[in-house]
Amino acid sequence: MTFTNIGLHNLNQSGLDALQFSLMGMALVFAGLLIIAIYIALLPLLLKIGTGKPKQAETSDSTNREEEEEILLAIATALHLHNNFPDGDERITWKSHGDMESPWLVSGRMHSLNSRKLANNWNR
Amino acid sequence: MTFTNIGLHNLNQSGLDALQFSLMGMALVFAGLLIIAIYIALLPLLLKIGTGKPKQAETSDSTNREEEEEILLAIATALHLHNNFPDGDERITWKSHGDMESPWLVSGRMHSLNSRKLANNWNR
Amino acid sequence: MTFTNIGLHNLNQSGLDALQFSLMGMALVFAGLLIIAIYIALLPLLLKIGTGKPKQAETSDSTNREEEEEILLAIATALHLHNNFPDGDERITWKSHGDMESPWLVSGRMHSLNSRKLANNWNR
Amino acid sequence: MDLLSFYNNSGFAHMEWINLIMIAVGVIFIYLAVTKDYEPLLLIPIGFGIIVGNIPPIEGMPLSVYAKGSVFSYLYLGVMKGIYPPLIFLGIGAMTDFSTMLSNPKLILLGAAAQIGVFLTFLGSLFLGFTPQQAGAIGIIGGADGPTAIFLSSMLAPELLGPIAIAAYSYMALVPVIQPPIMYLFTTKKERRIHMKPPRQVSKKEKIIFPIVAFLICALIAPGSMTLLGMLFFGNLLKESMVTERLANTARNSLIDIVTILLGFSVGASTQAQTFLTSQSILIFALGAASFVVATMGGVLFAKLMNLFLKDKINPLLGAAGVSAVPDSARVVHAVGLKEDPSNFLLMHAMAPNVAGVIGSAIAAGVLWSALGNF
Amino acid sequence: MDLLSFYNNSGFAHMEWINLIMIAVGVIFIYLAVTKDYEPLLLIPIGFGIIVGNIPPIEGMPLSVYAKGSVFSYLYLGVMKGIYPPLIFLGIGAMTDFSTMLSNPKLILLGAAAQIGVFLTFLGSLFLGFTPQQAGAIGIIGGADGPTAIFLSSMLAPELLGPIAIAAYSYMALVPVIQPPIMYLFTTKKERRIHMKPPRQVSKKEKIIFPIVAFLICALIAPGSMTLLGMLFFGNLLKESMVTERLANTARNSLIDIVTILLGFSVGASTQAQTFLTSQSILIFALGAASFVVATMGGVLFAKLMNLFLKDKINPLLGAAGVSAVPDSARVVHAVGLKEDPSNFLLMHAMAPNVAGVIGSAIAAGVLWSALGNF
Amino acid sequence: MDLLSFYNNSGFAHMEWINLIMIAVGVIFIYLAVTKDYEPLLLIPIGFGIIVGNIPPIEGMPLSVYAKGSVFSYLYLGVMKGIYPPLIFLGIGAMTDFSTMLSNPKLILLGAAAQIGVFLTFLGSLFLGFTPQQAGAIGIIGGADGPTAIFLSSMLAPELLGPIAIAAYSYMALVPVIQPPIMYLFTTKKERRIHMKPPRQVSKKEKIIFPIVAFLICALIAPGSMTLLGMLFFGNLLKESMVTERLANTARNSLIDIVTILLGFSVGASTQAQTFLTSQSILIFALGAASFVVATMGGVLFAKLMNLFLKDKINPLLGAAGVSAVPDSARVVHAVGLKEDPSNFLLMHAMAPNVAGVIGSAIAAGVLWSALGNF
Ligand code: NA
Ligand code: NA
Ligand code: NA
Repeated sequence: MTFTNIGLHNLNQSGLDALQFSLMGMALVFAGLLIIAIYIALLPLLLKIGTGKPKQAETSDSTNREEEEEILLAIATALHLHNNFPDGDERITWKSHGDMESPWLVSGRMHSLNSRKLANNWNR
Repeated sequence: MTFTNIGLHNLNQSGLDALQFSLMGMALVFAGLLIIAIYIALLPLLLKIGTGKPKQAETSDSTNREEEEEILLAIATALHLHNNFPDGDERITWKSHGDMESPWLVSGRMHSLNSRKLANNWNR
Repeated sequence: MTFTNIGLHNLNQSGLDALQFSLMGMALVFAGLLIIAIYIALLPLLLKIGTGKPKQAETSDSTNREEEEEILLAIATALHLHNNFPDGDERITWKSHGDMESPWLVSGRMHSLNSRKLANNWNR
Repeated sequence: MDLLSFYNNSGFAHMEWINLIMIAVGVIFIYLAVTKDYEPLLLIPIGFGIIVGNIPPIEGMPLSVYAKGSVFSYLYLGVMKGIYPPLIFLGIGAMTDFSTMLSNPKLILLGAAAQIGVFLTFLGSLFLGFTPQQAGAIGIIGGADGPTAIFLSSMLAPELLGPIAIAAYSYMALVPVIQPPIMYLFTTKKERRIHMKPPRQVSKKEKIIFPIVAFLICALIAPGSMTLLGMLFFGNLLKESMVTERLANTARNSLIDIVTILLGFSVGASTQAQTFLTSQSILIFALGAASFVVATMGGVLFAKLMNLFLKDKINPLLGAAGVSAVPDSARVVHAVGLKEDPSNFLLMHAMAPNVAGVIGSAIAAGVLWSALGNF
Repeated sequence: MDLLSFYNNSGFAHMEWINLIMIAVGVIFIYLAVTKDYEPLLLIPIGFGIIVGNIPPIEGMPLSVYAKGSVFSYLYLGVMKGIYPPLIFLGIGAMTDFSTMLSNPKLILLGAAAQIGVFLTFLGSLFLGFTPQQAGAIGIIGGADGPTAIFLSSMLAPELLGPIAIAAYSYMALVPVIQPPIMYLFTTKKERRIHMKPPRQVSKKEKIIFPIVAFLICALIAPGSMTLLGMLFFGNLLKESMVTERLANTARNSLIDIVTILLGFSVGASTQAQTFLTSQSILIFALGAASFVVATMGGVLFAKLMNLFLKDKINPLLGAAGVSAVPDSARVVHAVGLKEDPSNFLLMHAMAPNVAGVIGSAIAAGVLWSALGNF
Repeated sequence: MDLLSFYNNSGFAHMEWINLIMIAVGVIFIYLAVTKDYEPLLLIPIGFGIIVGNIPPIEGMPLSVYAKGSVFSYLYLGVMKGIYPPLIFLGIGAMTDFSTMLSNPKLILLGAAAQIGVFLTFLGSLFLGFTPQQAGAIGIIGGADGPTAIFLSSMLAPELLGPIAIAAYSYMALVPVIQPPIMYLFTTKKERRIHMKPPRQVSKKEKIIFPIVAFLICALIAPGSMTLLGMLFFGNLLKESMVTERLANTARNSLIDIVTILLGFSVGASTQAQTFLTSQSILIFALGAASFVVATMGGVLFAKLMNLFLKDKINPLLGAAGVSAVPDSARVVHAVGLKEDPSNFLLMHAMAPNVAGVIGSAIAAGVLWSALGNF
């Protein structure tokens, strides 16, 4: 670069109208962030509409009972594991919850396995 | 793929008898896991034979005394380090036990250095 | 390698006088570590000279007051954040101090922002 | 440089409806992971990768995993060259406790039996007109082991890697849905209620020697399994030796996490609808489903076969855990067992065929690779 | 092999005074980081890298980042190929909380307005005779985002990567020095005292959906931003999904730390005085400074413009946070606000334009890349 | 595809007795690490790597480190290109505390004296007919520093990398066996009982400035040491600067662990008996042992030489720590000192020559590389 090439003519070289391009560029940046802003502003409304319908409390009772039963089973499992498997002997490992160092975590998994049947746990 | 090529003749192409190959493959899978299973079943017996002989209690006494002496030295070192080296000034670092943040770890190392002479610490 | 090529003549092959080179090599190793040793021996003296001059207690008073003011502001910020932003809602993240999980860390940053004006905090 | 050329350079201009379908698939993966907790460590990276991979790239710009010189193509190299799966196996090895397997070696055979799914699917794929290499790669979906499937596909049929990987992970995530019906179908209520004896204590010495000997056995029988099983047992030795705890810890945390992120994302990003949504892919999904079903059947029925000869009967539900899909199929076995008898705890016992199934499908992959590879 | 040849092979023989200047710059970087706490995670690796890069290497020996086959050249590959910046964005995504932005979307526009600095600097660089590619890369310094600047330079003008990276990081470190005067100049005391309403609570669901939708919007409008924003939003999804906590944790700790070390060091080591100290570099530093000033102005003035139409006025200081330089410019806004009114807490509010500025400059980079890249 | 062809494809067909010998060596490495706690972080990865590397691979299949396109060959790249050793030095730097060295600079010279082992072994190797490049690489075994040895071998004599690396690590693990006899031989009981003065407190400022200045000194004298020492002192600056604690932490944990796993395993896997068990390797092991002995002697005797001139006598045992093998030789010094006088605590003092020995052998490696490299 030799500084011999300073000038406004540089803004219009090799088929590029730099000024128009820059305006277009700013417009795109604004467009992207503006659409995001609008989306964010509208989302809570959309979610309210979306969750308005399925708010049927009907299944909750049977679900709760089923869930409770499973919790009891999970606790039983946990106690069983705790009593029959000496410490450090078994770690089921990997995926979802890292090492399972305590039987309570296993029970947590058992429980979540059951809760897969529950439809509206999206909000947890 | 045009689905025009469906048929049993595909199981015997370019010199590969797919059926025989699959049987052989299953056989190899079974062979590998069966040998592992047999090995596992036999290992406890082998180990019992192996450890049957060296169960001579004769060296234990001298070893214990030597070890005890070393423990005392290690404690002395630890106290010395603790008193003469202000906190955070020296970490010997890396290898085997990670950072040695407390002099007690150093003493642990000293001890294990000594215990290298002990022949039958495989079971610890 | 056929062991047919053992001999002192190997020490002087392809333009390399191995003996002279080795002496030179040892000299360089000593030179490097000797200069480091000398530097280390001299550094405390240099630092004493360097810090001798700027020990002017004049600015400390105004600085202290400014600093104290900032500490109060920082505490105020911290309390504000703590009260108005429910737990886990905002973590400013990354750079300098890792996750900012407690508002007290934010206040620490605010404070250090101010202390950038202090000239002689090299010794902290 | 006018509005039109900007539009032509935008994603809107080139978006096709098949890309939208794939984006929807990616969103569904994420939805399942978040709401149903199905294998989130795999489905979220893959799901977001699918979304990214289906944004139409600008012609000639180095953006997609297939574009020479793009960042994503460098991340994808670890998939194409088969580097990520062995590193994941290293971490899995450093996590896995082989104790139950060591305490009840009979159960290991269930992990062998389930590999029938691999070879039957291989035959089925051949029948449908796939090349032997492609058929081998499709068969391994029945191994129910993501890294093994990706590794073998990258070696035998890289052109099918996307569909095979997605099928393998999808079905692994759906194990709690696929397996129970088959388990009920092939077992009686009485069989499902069989209790297993508590396992014996396993000594440190056995645990340390195991990875070395097991590696030698497997690698000598099927040298092609050396890469995956070498890393698996290496990781396990790091864990069990007790003197390299810091290395085992890094292998099962930072290292496996980094590789999981990169693998999942780049596999997902390789599913551009234009190359992904083909009749082949649909066939692969169908074959994959069949393969999971056959593998589950194989394990359950083999357990019943063994019971004909054994005094201490095996609960045949444990056979279903032989497909691997660690540890989900073991959990399914446990859950089904609990349903039948709330005092029947099969989880720990199911881990034995479960990890044996991992070894079994790695051997199967080695056999397929050595016979079908183009060297 | 005599003393002379040893001297000729030593660094003393080839050391030039321009190397000494660069070493002094490296020492100053480290000094600023240690004593003033200016961006130490960047300045210390870069500073030490500058020192290493200005030891005169032995002719032909593979030592410097530019020498074929040297270790440093392999580390530098991640810079040249643009691999490190997206990985850093992954970690940043896994750290960033978009809550404030989600609770007050109006503030997002401030992050767009600040990108005026990018395009004006682009025009200025063209005017001064840089090629369009070089001008684009220089312009992005105004985005105040190190990884974005390095990524775009590596794609458009690798020959200027050193000066652009050093300029970007230097000015980011100097944000607490550069921005306040401009903020005072363009705001009245009354404006600086405007209090912001506390943000509303944002639901988990909104946080999980956000990265997916935001990615789709940005990538469709400017596919060139796909690489950086794909990783940013992927990292954020790992964080917000709640089911991949261990992956998010590794992404924002080990992974980003490793990449930060390698990126900073190798960028620093690429600043050999012989290629770095040119009139071009000086121009780039001047343009970079101008670009930060313009960006700050842009943000502040746009906030004042918005206030003409809004009932709930925005504190125009927040505009300055739109340049990004996360999170330093947000802190500067907070500090200036506190100076004026000790009960005015702007930090959390400033995070909204701050993270929006990151997205904004990634879009700008995508637009520049797609229009100016040599494909 | 019959039984015979399966047998021919198995490892049994190609296993030779020399492979069995190597596998036994690998098992012994693991046994020593587990039962005797000798350098387990090195011996376990190398030991398992040796086992894996001596499974006979299938002809033409990409399995071994030497097979083009195999996964292990990609992992081995970091060894061949010399990338792993500097990264390990980065982590070591972030672990090392130079305080004792800073508080008693006289002891640094012991770390220089021990490098006599490097140059005498170099001469010995030349005498025995090795090429100058090979002789340089063998000599550095005497530096008692694994990463330095691997780095220099990969640059000067990659064909000998396996034996040199194994020799270096074996003798480092055997330091508690090799050094004590020599230490007893060359010191009197009275000398071994010399107590050292407690070191002075070192200021933060000294610790921060040290890595920068020490790097400049070493790199200017021997630019060839720039790669290793640049990383070592960079890591140390990350640690001592106090403002980059998270980077230092990652460097000395995840990063060094990952690299240690990959380096150890792939070095081990490169020891295929067919190329490893040669008369050259046996010579290298003999030369390596000699080199450790000479280095220990050098350090001890130089300490006695210094005592002729010093008022405050140095305990000559400290000279043995100059060989580096950090931190084992320092521990050996401590243990021998304690044996003689239970109130003589030499550990911290021995760290000074110990870390100086690391710097010393890196300088020696730089000198050898710059003079003998084929550029
Ligand atoms: Na399996
Ligand atoms: Na920005
Ligand atoms: Na050394």
